[in-house]
Amino acid sequence: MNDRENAVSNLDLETPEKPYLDSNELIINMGPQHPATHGVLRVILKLDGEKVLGTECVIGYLHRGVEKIAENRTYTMFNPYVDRMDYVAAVSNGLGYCQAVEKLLNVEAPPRANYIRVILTELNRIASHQLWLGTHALDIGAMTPLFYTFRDREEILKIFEKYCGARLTTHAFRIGGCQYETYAGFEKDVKNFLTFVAPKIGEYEELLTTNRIWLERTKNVGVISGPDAIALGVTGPVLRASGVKWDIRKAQPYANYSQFDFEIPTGKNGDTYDRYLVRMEEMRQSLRIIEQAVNGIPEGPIMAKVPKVIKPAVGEIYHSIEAPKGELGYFIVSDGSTQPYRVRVRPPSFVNLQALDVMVRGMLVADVVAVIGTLDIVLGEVDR
Amino acid sequence: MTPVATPFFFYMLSGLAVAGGLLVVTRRNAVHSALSLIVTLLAVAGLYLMLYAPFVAGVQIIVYAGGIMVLFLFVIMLVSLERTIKERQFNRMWPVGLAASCALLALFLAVFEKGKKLFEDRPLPPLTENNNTQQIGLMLYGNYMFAFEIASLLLLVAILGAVIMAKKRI
Amino acid sequence: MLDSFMSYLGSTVTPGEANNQLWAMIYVLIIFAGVSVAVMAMNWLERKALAHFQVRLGPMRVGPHGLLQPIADAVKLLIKEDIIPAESDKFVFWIAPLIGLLASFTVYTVVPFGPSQAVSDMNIGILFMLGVSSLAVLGVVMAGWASNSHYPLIGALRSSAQMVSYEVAMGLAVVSAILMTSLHGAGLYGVAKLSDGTGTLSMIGIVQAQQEQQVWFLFKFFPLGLIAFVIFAIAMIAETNRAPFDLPEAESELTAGFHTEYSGLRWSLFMLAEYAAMIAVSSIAVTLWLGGWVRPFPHWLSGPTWDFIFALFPGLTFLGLGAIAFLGTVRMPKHAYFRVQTIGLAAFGAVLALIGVFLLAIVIGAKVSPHDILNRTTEGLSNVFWFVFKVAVFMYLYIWYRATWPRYRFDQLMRVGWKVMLPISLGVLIVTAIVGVLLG
Amino acid sequence: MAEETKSPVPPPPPDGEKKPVTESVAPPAQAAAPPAAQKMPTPAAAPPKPAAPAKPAGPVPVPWSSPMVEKYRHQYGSGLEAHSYLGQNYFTVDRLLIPDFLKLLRDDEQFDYCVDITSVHYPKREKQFDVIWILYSFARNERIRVKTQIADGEGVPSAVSIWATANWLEREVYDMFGIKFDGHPDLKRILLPDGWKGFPLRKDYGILQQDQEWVKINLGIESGQ
Repeated sequence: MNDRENAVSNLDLETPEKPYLDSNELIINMGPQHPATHGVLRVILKLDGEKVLGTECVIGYLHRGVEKIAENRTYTMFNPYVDRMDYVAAVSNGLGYCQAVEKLLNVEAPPRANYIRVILTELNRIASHQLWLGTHALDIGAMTPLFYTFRDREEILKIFEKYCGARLTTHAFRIGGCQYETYAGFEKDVKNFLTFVAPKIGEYEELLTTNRIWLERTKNVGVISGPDAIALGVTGPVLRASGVKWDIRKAQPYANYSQFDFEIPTGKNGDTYDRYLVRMEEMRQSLRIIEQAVNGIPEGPIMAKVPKVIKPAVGEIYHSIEAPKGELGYFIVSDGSTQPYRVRVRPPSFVNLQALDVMVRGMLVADVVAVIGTLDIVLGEVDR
Repeated sequence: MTPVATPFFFYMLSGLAVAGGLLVVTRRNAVHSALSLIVTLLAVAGLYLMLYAPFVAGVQIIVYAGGIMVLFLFVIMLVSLERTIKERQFNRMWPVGLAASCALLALFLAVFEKGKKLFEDRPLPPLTENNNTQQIGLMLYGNYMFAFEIASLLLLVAILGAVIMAKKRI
Repeated sequence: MLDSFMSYLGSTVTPGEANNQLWAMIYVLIIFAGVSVAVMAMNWLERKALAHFQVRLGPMRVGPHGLLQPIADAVKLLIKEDIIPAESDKFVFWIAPLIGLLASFTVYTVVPFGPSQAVSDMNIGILFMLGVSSLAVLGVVMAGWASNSHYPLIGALRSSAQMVSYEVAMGLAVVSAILMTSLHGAGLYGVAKLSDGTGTLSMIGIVQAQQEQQVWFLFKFFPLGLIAFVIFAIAMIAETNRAPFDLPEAESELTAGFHTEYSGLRWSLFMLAEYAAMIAVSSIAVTLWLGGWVRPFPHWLSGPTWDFIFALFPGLTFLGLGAIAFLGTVRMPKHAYFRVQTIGLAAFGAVLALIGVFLLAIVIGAKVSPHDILNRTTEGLSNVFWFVFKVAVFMYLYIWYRATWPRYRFDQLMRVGWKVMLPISLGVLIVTAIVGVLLG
Repeated sequence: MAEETKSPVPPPPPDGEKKPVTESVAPPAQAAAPPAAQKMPTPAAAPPKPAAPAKPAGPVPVPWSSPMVEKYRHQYGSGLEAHSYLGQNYFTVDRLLIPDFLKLLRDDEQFDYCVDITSVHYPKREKQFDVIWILYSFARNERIRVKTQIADGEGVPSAVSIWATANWLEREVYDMFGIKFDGHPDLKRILLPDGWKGFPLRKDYGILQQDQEWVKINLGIESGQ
């Protein structure tokens, strides 16, 4: 336990590891303006040459006080705000929030709404992973996949736009179900997308999976073992790549995920390459889920009976979903009024980012970039 | 190819070499010293060229100016500049150094005086132009084979020593 | 003046050897201008080709298909504010880009575009090229240090270590090619009796040796020449800090590496130096392994007819480029907004076609009525064309690599340099020598 | 590391860690704690509206019983309550039990994943803060919450030595609520700048005050709103 605690404790600038030859230690500020920190993350690196002796993350540059805002809005009014946290997976955020409030109200979204939710959320997962892949590859120096992934992500955004009018911060769901019925041709669009994107994923893999340089840059880089990952609270693909077969969609199914047949991909080594493979496979599994959902989508209402003014009973609830980045949880305390008494967001990026220090110690500067990329953080969610 | 303005180039290059050398010892900033040393080395390479020794000139540029000086700079850049600027530039040993260099100068002058008649009437016959490199090769691997191999062995020992010093354990 | 101008015409050696300063000067100017234009063209080509690799269009606004983009860039860089960081070492900061530029342009004095199409033919030509291009690293190191900032410093440290290490493997690969110059004898495995001191370090001599032996050194002692060439081709990418070895300027780690603090004109000097160095090392590769200016199959497809057909290539290439431009003109949208661009592209195509027609006229003229000047011009054109063509292939490969590969990590780069390339190149050198002795 | 050892019943297997004496907030809190914990069946209902709302009463917490609960109730007695609300189970424990109980949950009950640590502020209550640990067990596929109540200024033992992930989560709670976690390796603000005044997620924190102060100093006007 002790060494683990040591690993996450902060930079000890006083007692440097004494090298044999006296060489200077360099303190470098990576960020907040840096091409590879995916936003306004600032990482203070303590270097011995290029070797990382320790890191400290300075976050909060994008803090907007989402949790405080929630306390001053009604349940309905707060819904669009959650889109702005993990803005590349806005649909997932919305799903988590809506379901948490539904749970608090003790209502259940109708089946058709659940199908629509699953389709859109899984599309969003693919979009998020595509964006991750492009930027991650760019960080490692392969600039071409970025353009391929953005080209294909565009098709998903087009479906979102047709469905609800927004491409990025969609605000697609409402408490109790969905606001919008699917547009005419929705199913055809989704099916077209499925046939369109499946070979494209192969295309990305062709560029990277067996590329020698890619292998060298990602294998055994940023290794985190399963127990360490659990202790650090890491979730999502990062946890699964460390060999822990855990996905909330399977472990504690929400919406109607229990009806679909899909696999949870896992890795063995917990290195950057395994995380890459896990995410690539997750995209394929998402396609499977979407295919089943779009073929089995039932007719029926899309809104449950929810009062016009949402006033949950006094109580508190925790609900979490498997967002593209990991476990996204909402802890909501109601005092019986129209405004939540307290909303706590359990952001996957924030918790995963904490593992950065453990993962990069003893590695090189170039690996820090690779590991930040592989953690797939979104600063909007880290800072909220 | 007949040489053009030989004295002018000779004095220019020598002057550059000497000026560079002086700058090396007088600059406070180690990087500036190193840059001056590069000027000196390049000037010496020019002198070699004037002596019809293009191979030596080329090697001088590759090895000294291109390789060794980069390593020098490499090391110097890692040294904290603020500290070196505060340090005293010359320590108390400078009279000894002065005496030594005066003695060296005297030695050079003595040799020059003694051997004047050796060089007097016999300007070096210009090497036949295109096989300077080949001649050096034949010399190194023929007449001076043993010395050459000894030198390479010495360098090998130096490499091993450096590796052992730099590595905590092998 | 006029005498010395005229006297060189008809000479079959380089102006340096003919001791003709006026023509040497003219050649220097031509090469300087040519390389600068080539760098600009390369800039445009890289952006366009890279864009097409990445399913996008690249520059399309400035001029038809962005043809004027390099000029617009140059103007922008020239009029940008010149920033020198306050805490930097002003003098070193100022002189660093100049050193890099000087080093990468000086090497062109010995690049042999043809048997007489070079400024000078030094007897240590290849050594001179390697030596001077190794000075370029000084510019990088000085720039990184003088900026007095962490990222440039790390970039400079990386690049100095990288360039010095890869120079070793590069040098050994070059030596094995030089060794082949002394093994007279035709064909892949042909070695005549070994004799003392018949090899050469002269760039022109190396190409002539390949001509004599009737084989590119790429294929000599197959696969030894090929291995040495591959070693060199990898090392030269590392030497010029290009992807996948572009660690000194790895933008995702070090923002821009050693030139992070540079802007405007000074920055553009670094870019100019980088591209010039790329062309220079490609020229070395072409000279040493790909037969320099020698046209393909000079012995298999020999005879005056084949000579004439291959001599048509330069003109036909320009005609082809012109045709592509005309095709682009036809496919331009028919809208008033694009009128200027359409006319511009058509004019550009016309210029290219005119050049092509002119070149063809010379060649055909030489064929119809042989005349000394015309013959020599034809030959010179052909030499320069094939040399530039081979270099251009390398330039395209540079772009292709950049679009395809991720970046190496620093320790991996060093490992590849010292543990893979160095032993292999050393082995190739020794085996080449043994084979030469055994066959000779 | 601040392991609390003054629990009513001595904690089971001490794993050889040293017993620090960082019990700084001790005597009064200890005296006040048990009664507070006892009248806690509906903790969340305590704050602004103690009485049930007029509309049809929603679901209410029901007692939660399971072998695990029985075991700990037996062990800790009145210091521990277990409830279930809408199918979600939670313990309400006395502050003094905190590090030991969490450690037990991890070691004996395999709650090896600390999902979240957060807090809720009830300014009108005597013990103003609820501190909540959300725990998950991979082996049991079970999610529980552990709640405790503390007064303003009172500290909570840090859980960093139990779950490494608690580090940033506790820093965030400190940042937002000003709750001190004793034994935390580096307790400082995480999201807000170091010089920030006040703790924004407390209910008595005026959202405008920071803004007004800033405009006063920098723009010389009363309010930017």
